[in-house]
Amino acid sequence: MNIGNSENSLIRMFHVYRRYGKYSALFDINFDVQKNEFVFINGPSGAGKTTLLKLLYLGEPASEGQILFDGINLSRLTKNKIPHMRRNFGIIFQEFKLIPSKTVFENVALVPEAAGKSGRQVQKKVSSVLRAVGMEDRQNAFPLTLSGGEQQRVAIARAVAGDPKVILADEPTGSLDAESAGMIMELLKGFHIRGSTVIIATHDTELIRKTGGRVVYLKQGRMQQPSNL
Amino acid sequence: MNIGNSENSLIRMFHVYRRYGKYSALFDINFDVQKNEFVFINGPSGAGKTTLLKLLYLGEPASEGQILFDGINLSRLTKNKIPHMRRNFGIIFQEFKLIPSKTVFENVALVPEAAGKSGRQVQKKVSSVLRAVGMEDRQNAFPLTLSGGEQQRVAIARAVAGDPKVILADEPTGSLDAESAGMIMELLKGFHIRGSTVIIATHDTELIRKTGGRVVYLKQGRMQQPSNL
Amino acid sequence: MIPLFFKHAFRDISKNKLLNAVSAITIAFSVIITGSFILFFINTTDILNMWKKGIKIMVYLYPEVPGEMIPEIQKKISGMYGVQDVRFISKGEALYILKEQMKRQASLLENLRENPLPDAFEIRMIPSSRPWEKIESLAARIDEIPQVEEIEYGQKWLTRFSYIIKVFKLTGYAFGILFFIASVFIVANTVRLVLYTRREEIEIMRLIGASDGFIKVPFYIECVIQSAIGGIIGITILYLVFVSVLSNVEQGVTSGFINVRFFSFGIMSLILLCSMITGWLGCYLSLKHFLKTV
Amino acid sequence: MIPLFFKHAFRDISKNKLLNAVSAITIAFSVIITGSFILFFINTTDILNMWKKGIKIMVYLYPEVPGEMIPEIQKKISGMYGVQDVRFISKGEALYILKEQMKRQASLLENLRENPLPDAFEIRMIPSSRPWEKIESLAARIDEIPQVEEIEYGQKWLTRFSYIIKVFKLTGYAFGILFFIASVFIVANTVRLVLYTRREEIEIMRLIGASDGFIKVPFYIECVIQSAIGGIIGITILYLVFVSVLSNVEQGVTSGFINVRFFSFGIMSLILLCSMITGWLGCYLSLKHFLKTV
Ligand SMILES: Nc1ncnc2c1ncn2[C@@H]1O[C@H](COP(=O)(O)OP(=O)(O)OP(=O)(O)O)[C@@H](O)[C@H]1O
Ligand SMILES: Nc1ncnc2c1ncn2[C@@H]1O[C@H](COP(=O)(O)OP(=O)(O)OP(=O)(O)O)[C@@H](O)[C@H]1O
Ligand SMILES: [Mg+2]
Ligand SMILES: [Mg+2]
Repeated sequence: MNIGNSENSLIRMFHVYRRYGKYSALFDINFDVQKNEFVFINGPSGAGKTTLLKLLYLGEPASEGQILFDGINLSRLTKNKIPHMRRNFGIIFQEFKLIPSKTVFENVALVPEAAGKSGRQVQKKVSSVLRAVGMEDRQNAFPLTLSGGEQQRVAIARAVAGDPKVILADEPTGSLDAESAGMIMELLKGFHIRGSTVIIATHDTELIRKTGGRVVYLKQGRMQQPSNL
Repeated sequence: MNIGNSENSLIRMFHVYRRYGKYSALFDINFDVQKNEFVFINGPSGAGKTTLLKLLYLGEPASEGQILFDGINLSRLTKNKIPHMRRNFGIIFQEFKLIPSKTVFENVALVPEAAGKSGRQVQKKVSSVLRAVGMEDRQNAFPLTLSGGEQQRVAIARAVAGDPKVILADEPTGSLDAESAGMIMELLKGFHIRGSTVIIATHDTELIRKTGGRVVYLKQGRMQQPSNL
Repeated sequence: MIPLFFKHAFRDISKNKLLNAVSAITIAFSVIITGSFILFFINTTDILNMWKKGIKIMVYLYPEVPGEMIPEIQKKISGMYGVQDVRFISKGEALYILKEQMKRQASLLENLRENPLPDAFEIRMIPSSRPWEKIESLAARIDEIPQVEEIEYGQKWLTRFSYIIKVFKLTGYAFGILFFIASVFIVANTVRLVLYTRREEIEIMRLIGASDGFIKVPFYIECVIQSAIGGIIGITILYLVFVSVLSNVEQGVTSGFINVRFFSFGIMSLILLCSMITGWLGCYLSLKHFLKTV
Repeated sequence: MIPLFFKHAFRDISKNKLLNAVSAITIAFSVIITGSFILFFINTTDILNMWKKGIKIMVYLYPEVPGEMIPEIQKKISGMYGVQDVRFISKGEALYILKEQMKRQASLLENLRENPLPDAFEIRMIPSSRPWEKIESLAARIDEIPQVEEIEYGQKWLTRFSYIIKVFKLTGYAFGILFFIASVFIVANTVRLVLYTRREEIEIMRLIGASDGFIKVPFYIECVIQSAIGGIIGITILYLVFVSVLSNVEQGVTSGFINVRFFSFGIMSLILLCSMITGWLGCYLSLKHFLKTV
């Protein structure tokens, strides 16, 4: 691992804080992710894992500090550049965030559509990612009629439907049984092999142990010494 | 274990089906729960665990078959008796189902309030259950400002705030790290010891192994032979 | 339970400010629209009433009716239903009035041998809501008095007035009903949307064992409070607009010709009550439908 | 992109039927209310125009004006701006008319030595929107003709009419503005509520990299389609109510006295356009505010 080498850095965080009122959800975070890394953010409930991901995908601004993505300072981004920047990320939200009034297919299709892909390309892409998560036969179902694990798989399909540079996965296997979880981790590893950078926030040390990769540990908003489990 | 002894049965399911269109989420379920049992419903994603719990708390009707609770046939219940029946259950929903516009305290307080408890009783009860899940210092926060694990703990607090006869927990530790999960399982065991019946739906065989208890296994809507892990 | 419901209602109002503001504003607009129409209607009816007061019935007696009978006939007419006052106009007075009226042509009357005019009564009617029908029936009854030769009243203007008033009334009723229905529907729709935004909350409350009453009562309280606030806002805005329009009208047009009025306190209370009922009704309609579908 | 936006808009309409119905109904009500007021205004203005036509100016000449000058004077008056036609009434005709008018008192005129009435012209004016000012100025110009002794026109009625019409116009403008503002606000509020119910969806779309344009355009399309549907529903209901009210009025009141009219095709298109603009405006106001806050 070569954290010091900033040549290859895709994401760099310098002294980043995120405060909610008096409470600091993140405290002086210095964090680098290289291109094509596979990183776990580990930590207990309320440690700040989700908050860290939010800062990356511009879901919230940092209260202090600098975040660079591919050399671009995220806090300097003008409002109309934000959608474009977000298309670099494929996000698996902890609470899935599927649109209840749209079918599985439509939910996933939104990503390539928003990126301006043609109808045929959208159709092809959506089918392929739904197949990859084992949800192609539920493509006309509405999210609320899906089980928790099925929703999570759709959320994963949507995250990868835009061929993102970076996949941000927040507890991507929390609602899945061991078998499905293994399948999903294989899928994410496949993206990693094909060149994507993958950042996974999870409290599940078991999962980290089984999968392998760089681990950073968060506790009460502070980042501990990096370690390999 | 004494499944045949119907004297002590709190919940009995006879040949229960739940169909969504052509698809059977539950298929010929025969299932008994004794008073003060501690039961796990195990099974992979989409097995029908959540659906089984829904039938119990009257979230949905069975398509076929009979469900008895304490000798009462749930399908014969008149509409105005349903709220009263539901107060027998403390439900931890898989997706938490907290009301976003109400604070943590208000969310939990709804349960004793709906049961007609006095203001002082409500106050006391809510404080004590929030303390038990370690969320008392966040009682004025709104659910959307909580981390996934924190939301889950609030959901657990709400489930036990009504001193229910039965606790139905759907993946109650899915968003929790090992330590918090252990704490929550201790809490649920405590309720079990004090006389509550506890039914936990989970895909996490690790959790079941650590906790112990009767296990029924669901797969594709069918209930397998009961086994002890 | 009751204080708890109020607590919930007030909490919800303070937490859903946008939603509540929307409902209140909608009701305020309904009140403004309905109210301004009522205002317009009241005041134009006033103008027409003014005109109606100007309408007189002339009753001409036969020339041979002796002077001693006059008081008796006058008394008879005075006693009739709908008559406000009866003034006797002697033939001398009538000639004088005629000369006055004819102005330019008065020279025609200079050299008359005798006064050919009859004695007459001028009758003014009690202002009422349905004066046209009444005039006709009164005229018919007066005509039955044997000493009366002829009756005259402004038939031509009467037709016009009566037409105008009928159109006004019909339009008034139509508008009134329309506005009321529209208000209830718009408010009901708004409440339904508000409920829709809170359907998850309602569903959750049901799942944790809350009875429909427990869910509903705070909504009703909220709706009624909202609509009362909306009603007060509406009346206030209406009053401000009224005052500013009035000051313009008064400058431009013959001031003091009629008294343009705002609502009496009673009508204001009634409007407030109506808006609260509208809110309640909107809530009722929406909840009824809603609790079935959620 | 464009077909995609329409696809999204139509999908959303079919999936959010309740919300869309609410918006459409609100706009329909706005159209009904505004429309019925315009209708009322158009038709009462018609009645007043009818009355205006009935107003004549009488021009009396000096007795010593010779008969040969009459055509010349008539021509002069005919050429004046605002005059529709000028009818000469000789002193003989005038006496005849007077006798007719006086009916009961005609006996007064039986034994006259000579006709004391002057020759006169009866002038009818071109119906116009501001006849009252015009009458006065026309009268002033006629008065400058040396042969004219006096001019008479219904000053008393004129004042009343002019007052009524001013009140009508002012109220008309006030109502018009009020209704338009109210419609825009109510529609904007409804749209805002609809957006509010879909705020999660909007937030999610933003998080997955959709630009504001991608999110907005289908909303605009939806709003405009909705409001067009609402407008059509409104006009249709208005027409049905109009026809049924009219049939009642016509039965009860002197039918054929005036021609009660519905909107012309042009005005209907205008109303439809306005309702679409209202929808668009409501969408614009709400989205502008909304995309900032979400
Ligand atoms: N909008 C907010 N306002 C206030 N506090 C917040 C807000 N968002 C997050 N927090 C707090 O910041 C802390 C970190 O939250 P975060 O969601 O990042 O935790 P997490 O590591 O993802 O936990 P989990 O594993 O339970 O999801 C939590 O204590 C949370 O309550
Ligand atoms: N309303 C519905 N309409 C159609 N299908 C449904 C509906 N609800 C559930 N299902 C289907 O029934 C099956 C069982 O769902 P259920 O939620 O019970 O699974 P589960 O065992 O809880 O899975 P998980 O562990 O992923 O939560 C799933 O395939 C789901 O898609
Ligand atoms: Mg989290
Ligand atoms: Mg489930």
